[in-house]
Amino acid sequence: MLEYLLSFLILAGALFTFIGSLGLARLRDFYTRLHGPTKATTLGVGCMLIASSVYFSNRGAGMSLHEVLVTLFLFITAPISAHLLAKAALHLKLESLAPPPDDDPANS
Amino acid sequence: MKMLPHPLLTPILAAIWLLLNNSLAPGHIVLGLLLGWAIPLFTVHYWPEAVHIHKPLTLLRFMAVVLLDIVLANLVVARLILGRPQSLHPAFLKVPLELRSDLAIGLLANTICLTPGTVSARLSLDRRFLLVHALNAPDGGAVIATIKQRYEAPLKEVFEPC
Amino acid sequence: MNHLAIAPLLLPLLAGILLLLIRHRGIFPRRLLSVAAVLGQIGLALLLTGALSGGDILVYHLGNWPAPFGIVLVADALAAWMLLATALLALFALLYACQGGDARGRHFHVLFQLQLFGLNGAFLTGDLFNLFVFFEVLLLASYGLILHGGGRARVRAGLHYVVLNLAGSALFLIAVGTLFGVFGTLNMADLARKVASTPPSELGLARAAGLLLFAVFALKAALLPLYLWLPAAYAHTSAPVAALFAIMTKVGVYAIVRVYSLIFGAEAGPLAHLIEPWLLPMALATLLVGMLGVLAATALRRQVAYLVIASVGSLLTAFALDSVAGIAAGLYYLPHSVFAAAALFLLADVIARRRGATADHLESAPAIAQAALLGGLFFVATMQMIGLPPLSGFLGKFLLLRAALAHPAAAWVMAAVLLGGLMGMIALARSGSVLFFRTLPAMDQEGRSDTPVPSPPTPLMKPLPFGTPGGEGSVLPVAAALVPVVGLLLLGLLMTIFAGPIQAHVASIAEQLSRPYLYVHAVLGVRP
Amino acid sequence: MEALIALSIGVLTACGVYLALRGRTFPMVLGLTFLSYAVNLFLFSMGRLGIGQPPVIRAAATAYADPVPQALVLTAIVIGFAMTAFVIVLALKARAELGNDHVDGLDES
Amino acid sequence: MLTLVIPIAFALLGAAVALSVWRLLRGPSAPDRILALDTLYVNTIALLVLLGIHLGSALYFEAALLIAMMGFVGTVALCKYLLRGDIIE
Amino acid sequence: MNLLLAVLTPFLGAILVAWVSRFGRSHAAWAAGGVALAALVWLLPLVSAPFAGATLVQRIAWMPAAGLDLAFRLDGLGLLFAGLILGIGLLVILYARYYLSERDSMGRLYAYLLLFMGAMLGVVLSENLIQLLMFWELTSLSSFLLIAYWREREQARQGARMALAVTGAGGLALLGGILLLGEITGSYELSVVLASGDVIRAHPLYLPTLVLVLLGAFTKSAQFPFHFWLPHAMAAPTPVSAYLHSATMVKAGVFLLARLFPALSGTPEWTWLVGGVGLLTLLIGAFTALFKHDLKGLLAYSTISHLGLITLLFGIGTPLAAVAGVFHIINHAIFKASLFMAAGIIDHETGTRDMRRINGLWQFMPYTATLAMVAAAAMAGVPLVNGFLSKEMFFAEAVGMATQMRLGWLLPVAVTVAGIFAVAYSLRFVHDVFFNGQPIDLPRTPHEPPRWMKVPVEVLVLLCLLVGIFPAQTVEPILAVAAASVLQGPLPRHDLAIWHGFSPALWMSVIALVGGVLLYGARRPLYAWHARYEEYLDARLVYDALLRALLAFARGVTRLFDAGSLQRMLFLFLSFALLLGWIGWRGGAAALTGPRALLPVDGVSLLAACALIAASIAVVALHRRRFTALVLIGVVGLVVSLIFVKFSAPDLALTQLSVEVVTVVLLLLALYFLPQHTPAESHPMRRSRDAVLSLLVGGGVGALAWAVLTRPYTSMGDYFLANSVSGGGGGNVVNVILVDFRGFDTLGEITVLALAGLAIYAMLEKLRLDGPLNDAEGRAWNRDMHPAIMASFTRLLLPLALLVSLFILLRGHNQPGGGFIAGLVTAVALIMQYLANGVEWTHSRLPGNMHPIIATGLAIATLTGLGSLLLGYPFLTSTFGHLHWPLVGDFELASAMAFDLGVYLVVVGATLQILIHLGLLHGKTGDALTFGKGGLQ
Ligand code: NA
Ligand code: NA
Repeated sequence: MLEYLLSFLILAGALFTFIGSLGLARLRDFYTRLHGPTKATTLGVGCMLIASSVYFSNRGAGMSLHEVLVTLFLFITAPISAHLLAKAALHLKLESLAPPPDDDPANS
Repeated sequence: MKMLPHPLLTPILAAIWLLLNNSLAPGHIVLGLLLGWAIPLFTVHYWPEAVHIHKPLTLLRFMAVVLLDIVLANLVVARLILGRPQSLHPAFLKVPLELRSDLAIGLLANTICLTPGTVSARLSLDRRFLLVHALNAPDGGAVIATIKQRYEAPLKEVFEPC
Repeated sequence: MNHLAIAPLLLPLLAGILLLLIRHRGIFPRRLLSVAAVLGQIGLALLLTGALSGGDILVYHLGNWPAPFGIVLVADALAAWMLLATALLALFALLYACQGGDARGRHFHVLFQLQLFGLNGAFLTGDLFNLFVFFEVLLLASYGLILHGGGRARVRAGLHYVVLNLAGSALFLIAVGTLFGVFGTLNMADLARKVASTPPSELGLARAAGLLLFAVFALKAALLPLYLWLPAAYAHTSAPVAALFAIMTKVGVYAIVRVYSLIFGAEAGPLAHLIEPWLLPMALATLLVGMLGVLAATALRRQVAYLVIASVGSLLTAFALDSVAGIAAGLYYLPHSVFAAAALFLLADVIARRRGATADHLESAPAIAQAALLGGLFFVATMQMIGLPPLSGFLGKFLLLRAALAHPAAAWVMAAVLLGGLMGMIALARSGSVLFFRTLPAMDQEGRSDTPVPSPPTPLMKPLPFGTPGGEGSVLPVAAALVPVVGLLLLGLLMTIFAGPIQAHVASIAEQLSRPYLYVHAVLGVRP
Repeated sequence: MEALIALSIGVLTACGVYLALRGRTFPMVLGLTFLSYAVNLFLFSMGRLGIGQPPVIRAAATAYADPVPQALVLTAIVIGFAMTAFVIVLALKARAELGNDHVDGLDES
Repeated sequence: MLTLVIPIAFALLGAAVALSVWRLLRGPSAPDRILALDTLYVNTIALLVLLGIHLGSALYFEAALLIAMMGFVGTVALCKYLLRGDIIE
Repeated sequence: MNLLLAVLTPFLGAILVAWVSRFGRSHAAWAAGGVALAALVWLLPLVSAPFAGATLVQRIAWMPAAGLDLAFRLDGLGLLFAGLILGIGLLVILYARYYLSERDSMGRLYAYLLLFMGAMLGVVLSENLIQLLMFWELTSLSSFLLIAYWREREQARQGARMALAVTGAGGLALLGGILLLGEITGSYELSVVLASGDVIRAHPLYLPTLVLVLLGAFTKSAQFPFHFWLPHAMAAPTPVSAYLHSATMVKAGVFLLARLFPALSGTPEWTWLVGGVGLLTLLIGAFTALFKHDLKGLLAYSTISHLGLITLLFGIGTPLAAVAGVFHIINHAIFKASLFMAAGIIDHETGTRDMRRINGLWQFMPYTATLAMVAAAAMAGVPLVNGFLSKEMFFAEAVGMATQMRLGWLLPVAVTVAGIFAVAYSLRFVHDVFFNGQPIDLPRTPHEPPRWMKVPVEVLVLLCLLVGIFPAQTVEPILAVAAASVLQGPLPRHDLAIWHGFSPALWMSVIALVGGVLLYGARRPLYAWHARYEEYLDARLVYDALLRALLAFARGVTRLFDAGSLQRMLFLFLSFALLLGWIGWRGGAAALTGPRALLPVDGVSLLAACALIAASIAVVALHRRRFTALVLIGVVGLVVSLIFVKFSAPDLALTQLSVEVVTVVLLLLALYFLPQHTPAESHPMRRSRDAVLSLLVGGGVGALAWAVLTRPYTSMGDYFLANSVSGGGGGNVVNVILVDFRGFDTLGEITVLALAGLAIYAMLEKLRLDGPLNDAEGRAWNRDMHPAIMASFTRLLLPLALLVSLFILLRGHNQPGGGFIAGLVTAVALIMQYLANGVEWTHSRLPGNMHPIIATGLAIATLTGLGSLLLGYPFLTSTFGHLHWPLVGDFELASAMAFDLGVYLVVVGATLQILIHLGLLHGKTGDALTFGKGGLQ
C-alpha cells in the first residue's frame, strides 16, 4: 500500500514537474510560459516532497516532516518570483498573445 | 522593547525548528522556543505591521480552499499545456482591489499566482488595481469575479474586518 | 610546549584585530599599536633565531594533531631569517607610512598587520595547502595596501596585479591538488618523503604538478616572463607599500627555495632537482631584462621597480647554483636587496614630492630643497642597490659570483651579473645626474617648453606637521621622512660591517637546507 | 563518470581562460568565476569520485568519501568568493578612475 | 513498484531539466531566461528529493532547502535588475 | 692599524671638511690639508719598513669564510704611490684654494677630493684583492662626483657619466678577473697571488683572467680603445685634473699592471696584449695631442700617450722595463701635475683654454711661463729634466725588444715617431701659449696669479729639475724599493745617469727632438688636414653609438614585455604554465589513463554535464551580452553544486549554492555601473589565438583531472574519519577538519574574507558612481523602487531564513552545515531585505557598520584557539564534552563550535559589508542617506 502511495506521489510529482517545464518550452509567449513553472512545478515538487516525507517517516527513524518546510518555502516564494517576472516582462513590454494592458503611467 | 513582539511567531518558529530537526526531543523543544523567542526580538523591526488575525477559522477555511484550488489549478494548467497551444485565450485582467494592507494584498497576489491559470502581474502604484494575466480566459469578467469573491473577500474578513 | 613558533603569527593577527576594534580612536594610538606590534615581531624573530641557533628545527603541531594529518608550523633557520628580514623591513615601511600616508585611506594598519600575518604564515607553515591559504591572506592584504589611497594609475596597476595573482592562485590550487591527488598528503615533509619514492606510473603527474607549482612561484617572484605585473604595481602604489612589497617577490623566492630544496630537492629520487634546468636561465634572463628595464625607465619609481626585478634575478641565480655557497650567497643577498629596494622606494617618494609636477619623472626640474642630503642618500642607496662596493650589495654580489665559479655555467653567471651591474650603474648615474645635477633654475618659467612646467614653487613645498594626512603631492618634513630611509640604509651598513658573522649564519642555514632530511625528520620523526 | 567530470573541468577551464583573456573587466570577471568553478571541481576530484557515501559518520555507513579534498574545496570556495568580490569591486573602481571598463583603461573601440 | 517508478521519474525530471535548459539557452527575452533558470532550480529540487529517496539518504534535504532559498533570491535579484538596474537602492 | 687609519682618515675627513666649510673657504682648505697631513702622519712610522725591504701587512677579520678580510699592505710600490697621492694631493689642495671662484662650493670639492684620496690610498695599500677592487670602484665613483663638480654644465655631467661607465665597466671586469685569480690560487691575498705566478700562468683560466684584469687596468688608465673618456673628463675643475689625471686615478691602471706584474706577466699573451695596447695608445695619444686646440685637451691626450708608454714598458716585461715603467710613473706624475696646474693658471687668468686665442702670454706672466716651459721640457723628454731619464730608459728597452722578435725593428721606429709627436705637442704648449704673437680677444687681461697658487707649481717644477739633474740622490731610493716590490725579486742593474754615451736611445732622443721641432714647424697644413677628419676620429662616437644602441635595445625589450597590457600578461602566464605542465608531464613517460575502476554514467548525470557544457559555451558565445551571460552562469553554478551533491559532498554543495547567489548579486550590482554590452574589439586573430590557448589549457587541466581520477588512491582521509568523533567530537568530518584538524586553514580563510571586507570598504569609501538612467535598450527604469508584494513577503521570510541559518550553524559539527554556510545564509537573508526594501529602510533596522562583527568573529576564532595555550596545549587544540541538562538532556559542547561561531560572524560581517557598500555606491542614494551613530565605518 505504502509503496503504491509512494509510487503515485513520485510519479505525479515527476509528471507535474515535467509538464511545468514542458509549458515553459512549448507555449508561445512569455506570459503564458510563466504559468507552467509557477504552478505545475510547484505542485510537482510538493508531491515529491510529500513522497520523501512518507518514505523517510517509514524507515523507522521517526517522522520526517522537514520536507514540509521546503514546500512551504516554495509556496511562499514561487508566486513572488512569478509576479516579479511578470512585472519585469510588462516593464520590458514583451510581446504578448493577449492584448497588452493599457499603459497607465500610474501602473508602471 | 516588547519581550514578545510577535506572540504568534514564537510557536510557529519553534514548530519550524522541530520540523527542521525532524525531532521532538525535549532539548530541541527548548531550543526551538528559545529561538522562537529570540529571533522575533532581533527581527521585530523588519515586520511591516502588527499582524492581527481576526477570524482564524475563516483563515483556515481559506487555506483549505486555496490548497484545493492549487491541485485543481495544476490539473487545469496541465491540460492546457498538453493541449493545443493555439487554442489558448490568454488575457490581461485588471482586478480592482478593496484590500489595503500590504500583507493582505500580497497574500491575494500569491494566491492568484498559485491558483487556476492566473498570475498576478502588476500592482498599480496606488494599490487599487491588480493586473492579472490569465492563461485561458475567454470570459475575463468571470475570472475577476471569482478572484474577488473566492479569495479577496475572505482575506478582507481575516485581515481588514472593518 | 614551546609556543615560539606560532607567536610571530598570533602577534600580527591579534594586533590586526585590535586595530580593527579601535578604529574609532585617534590615529596616534593605532600607530603606536602598529609600531609596537612590529617591534614585537622583530623581537620574536630574534628570539626564534636565537632558539634555533643550535641547528634545531621547531615543529608546532596546531590543534595538537600529529603530522602529517594536522597542520604544522616548522620554524627552521630559513624561516627565522625570512621573519627577521620581514619584520625589520616592516618597521621602516611603517614608520614612513605613519607620517601621513596611513591616514590617506581606510584600515591601513589593519591591512598592514594582516599582511605581516600572511607573510609570516607563509614562511612558517609546513603544509602546502596552508601555504596557499597564507598566500591568499598576504595577497588580499596586499591588494588592499596596493590600492591604498586610490588614483588612476594605481588602480589600473592594481587591477593587473590582482587579476594576474588570481590566475596564479588558481594554478596554485591545481598544482597542490594534483600533488594531493597523487601522493595523498599536504604536509611538505610527508610530501618530500613520498615524492622521493614516486612510482614510475606517477612520475609524469608529479613532475607536471611540481613544474606548475614553479610557474606559480615564478609569478609571485616576478621571474621572466612573469614579472610584468610588477613594474607598474610597485611604481604606482604608495611609497611605504612599495617598500613593504620589496619582500613580496621574496615570498615567491622563499617558496621556490623551500619547495625545491625540500620536496623536489637533492633527495627527491626520480624527481630530484626538478627545476634546475629552468631556474638558472630564467634567473639570468630576469636579471638582464630587469636591468634593461632600469635603463629604459623614465621615472624613478619604475626604475626602482625594475631594480627589484633585477634583484630577484640575482637572488634566484644564487639559489639556482644549487650549492651551499650559492644558497648562502642568496640568503645574504635577500635581506640586503629588500632593505635597499625599500630605502630607494621611500627615498624616491621623498624626492618626488619635492619636485612638484615633475614628480619622479627623469626630467629636469627646479633644484630641490636639501639636495645635498637627498643626493647623498640617493648616492648611497643606489650604490647599495646595484652592488657597488663597499656596501652589502657588493658583498652579496661577490658571494654570488664566488659561489658561481664552481658551477658549469659560471661564465654565463659572471657575464650576466657583471653586465647587469654595468647597466644598472649607467642607468642610475643618469638618473642621479638628472635628479640632482641637471636642475632648472627655480623660478625659470619661460623658454622651457620642452620640459614640463615646474610646479608652483612654495605652497606645495611647505612641510606638513607630523601626522597630518595630505595629498600625494605634499612634502613631508625631511628629517622625519628620512628616518626610515636612513634606518634601512643603516641596516645595509650593519650587514656590511657584520658581514662575517652574517655570512657564517646564512652558511649554516644553507647547510640545513641542503639536508632536507633534517626537516623531514623534525616534522615526521622518521628518517626517510 | 570520471570522463564526464574531467570533460566538464576542461570545458569550464577553457571557457574561463577565454573569457579571462577578454579586454573588458566584466567578461574577465566572468572568466575568473569560471576558473574558480573549474579549480574547485578539480580540487574536489582529487579525492576521486564516490556516490552516496558522504563523510558524515553514521552507524550504518561502511564507506565514506574522502573528507580532506572536500574541506580543501570549501576553503577554496570561500577564498575564491572573497577574491571574486574584491575583483568585482576593483572593476568598478577602475571604471570610475579610468573612465571606461577596459582592463588596461584604454578605450580602443 | 518503486524500482520501476523511480527510473521513470528520473527520466521525466531529466526531460524537464532538458526543456528548461533549452528555454534558457533559447531565450529569447531576458525574463524568459530568468524564468527558465528559476524552473531549473525547482526541477533540481525535485531531482534531489528523488535522489534522496533513491539512495535512501536524508542528506540531500539541506541542499534542496538551500536551492529553494537561493534560487528565489537569485530570481528576485535578476528581476529587480531588469526593473530598476540598481538592485540595492 | 696605521694603514687602516691612513686609508680611513680621508673618508672621515671628507665629512669633517664638508662641515667645516661652512665657516669659510680657508677653513675648508686648512681642514683638508690637515686631513691629508694626518693620513701622512699615520704612514710615517711605517716608512722605514719598505726601505728595509720588508712588506708590512695589517689585517682585520671581516668575512674570513669568504676570503675577504680587511688587509692592508705597505711595500715599496704602495709607499711610492701613497707618497704621490698624499704629496700631490696636498699641493692640489693648496692650489684649489685659489683656483675656485667664490661661487663654487669649497667644501664640496675638498670633500670629494678627500673621498677620492682615501679610495686611492685604499687601492695602493690593499693586501686583499677584493678589497683593492672595492677601493678601485670607489675611485670611479668619487671621480664621477669630481668630474661632475660643475654639475650645471652639460659637458661635466656627460664627462662624469662617461668616465664612470667606462671605468666602472672596467672595474666589473676586474672583479671577474680577481675572482678567477682567487679561484686559481685559492686566495685573494696579494702575498699568495704574487707568489703563485707559475700556477696562474699555467692555469687554463689564465687567458680569461688576464683579459679581465687588463680590461680593468686599461679602462682606468685610458688605454686605447677606452681612452676617450679622459679628454671628456677635462670638464672637471683643473685641480681635479691635476690630481686625477696625472698622479692618481689614471695611474691606478698602471699601478695594477705593476702590482700584478709577477703574477701575470711573462707570457706571450701578456706581451702582446699589454705591449700592443700600450704602443697603440702611445701613438694615438701623441698624435692627437698635437691637434688639440684646448689646452687641457692637449694635456689629456698627452697623458693618454704617456700612460700608453708606461703600459708598453710593462708589456715589454723585462725587469729593466718594469723599473723604467715605475720611474716614468713618478716623472709623469710630477711634470703632468705641474702642467695641469699651469694650464689652470692660464685658464684662470685668461678666461679661456683655446690656444688659438691664447698667444704671447710671456709678456703677462713670465714667471709662470718659465715654470710651464720647464715642465713642458720634461714632457718632451729634454735632457736635465726628469722626463728625459725615463724616456731614455724606455727607448733603450724598445731597442732591446727589437732584437727579440720578427719585425721587432718596428718598435723603435714607432716609439721614435711617438717621441717626435711628444716633442711637437710640448713645443706647441710652450710656443702657442707664451709666444706666437698677441692674444686674440681674451675675456680677461692676464697677469701673474696669486703667490700661493704658484707655489705648488714651483715645488713640482723644482722636483722635475732635481730628479732630472740628480736622479741618484733624489729618486733612486724610492724607485729601487718600488721597483723591487713590483718585481718581487732582485732589482736589475740600472743606472740613473744623465749620460750613457752614444747609445741608440740617445740617437732616438735626438731624432725625436729634431723631428718634433720640424713637425711643429709644419703645423699649419697639418691642422688643416686634421680638421677635415676630426669628427670621424673621435672614439667617443663609437661609445655614444653603443650607448644609444643599448638604450634603444633596453627600451625595445622593455616595451615588448611591459606594454601595460593585462591580456598579454595573462596570455604569457598561461602559456608559460601550459609549457611547464606539458614538459613536466612529458618527462614522466607514463600512461595518461590509470587502472582505477570507473563509475558508470547515468542519464541524469550525462544530462547535467551537457547542461553545464552547453551553458558554459553559451556564456562564452554570448559574453558580450552581459546580462544574458550572467543568467546563463546560474546554470553552471547549479550544476557544480549538483556534482558536489552527487559525489557525496553536501557541505560543498550548500556552500557553492550560497556563494553562487551572493556572487550573482555582486555581479548584478557591478553590471549596473558597467556598460551593458561588451564592444567587439578583439581582432579575429587574437580571438582565435586566445581560443587555441583556452582549448589547450582546458585540455591540459581536464587531462590532469582525468589522469588523477583514473588512478588508485590512498588517502589520509581514513585518519580523519577514524578520529573525527573521538578526537574532534563531531560526526561531520568535513566540518571537523575545517574547525579542528585543519582549523588553521580556516583561520587564514576567514582572515581572507575579513580582509576582503575591509579592503573593499576602503576601496569604496570615497567612491560614488552615477548609474545609467536607462537600461541597455534605452528604456527608462521602472518607477516602482520596491515592489510591494516582494517587500512584504521578504520581511516575512526573514525570521524563517534566520532560523534556517542557525539550524545550519548548530548542526554543522555533526551534519552538513557549519559556520560558513550558516553565515552565507544569514547574509543572503539580510541581503534579501536590501533587495526588496532598499537601503534606507533596511539601514534604519540593521547597523550598516559591519566592522565590529568582523572583528568580533575574528577575535572569537582566535581566542578560541588561544584558549588551549592556557592549558598548555598548542594553538587551536579543541576540546568537547557532553553536558547533561535537566529536561533538555544530553547537550554536546565543543570548543570548535565557538570557533565556528567566529567563522559565522566573519562570514556574515564581511559579506554584508561588501554588499551593503556596493549598494551604497550609487551617488544619488549614497549621499542622501544618513546613518545612525558613528556612521558607516
Ligand atoms: Na544602490
Ligand atoms: Na696660441
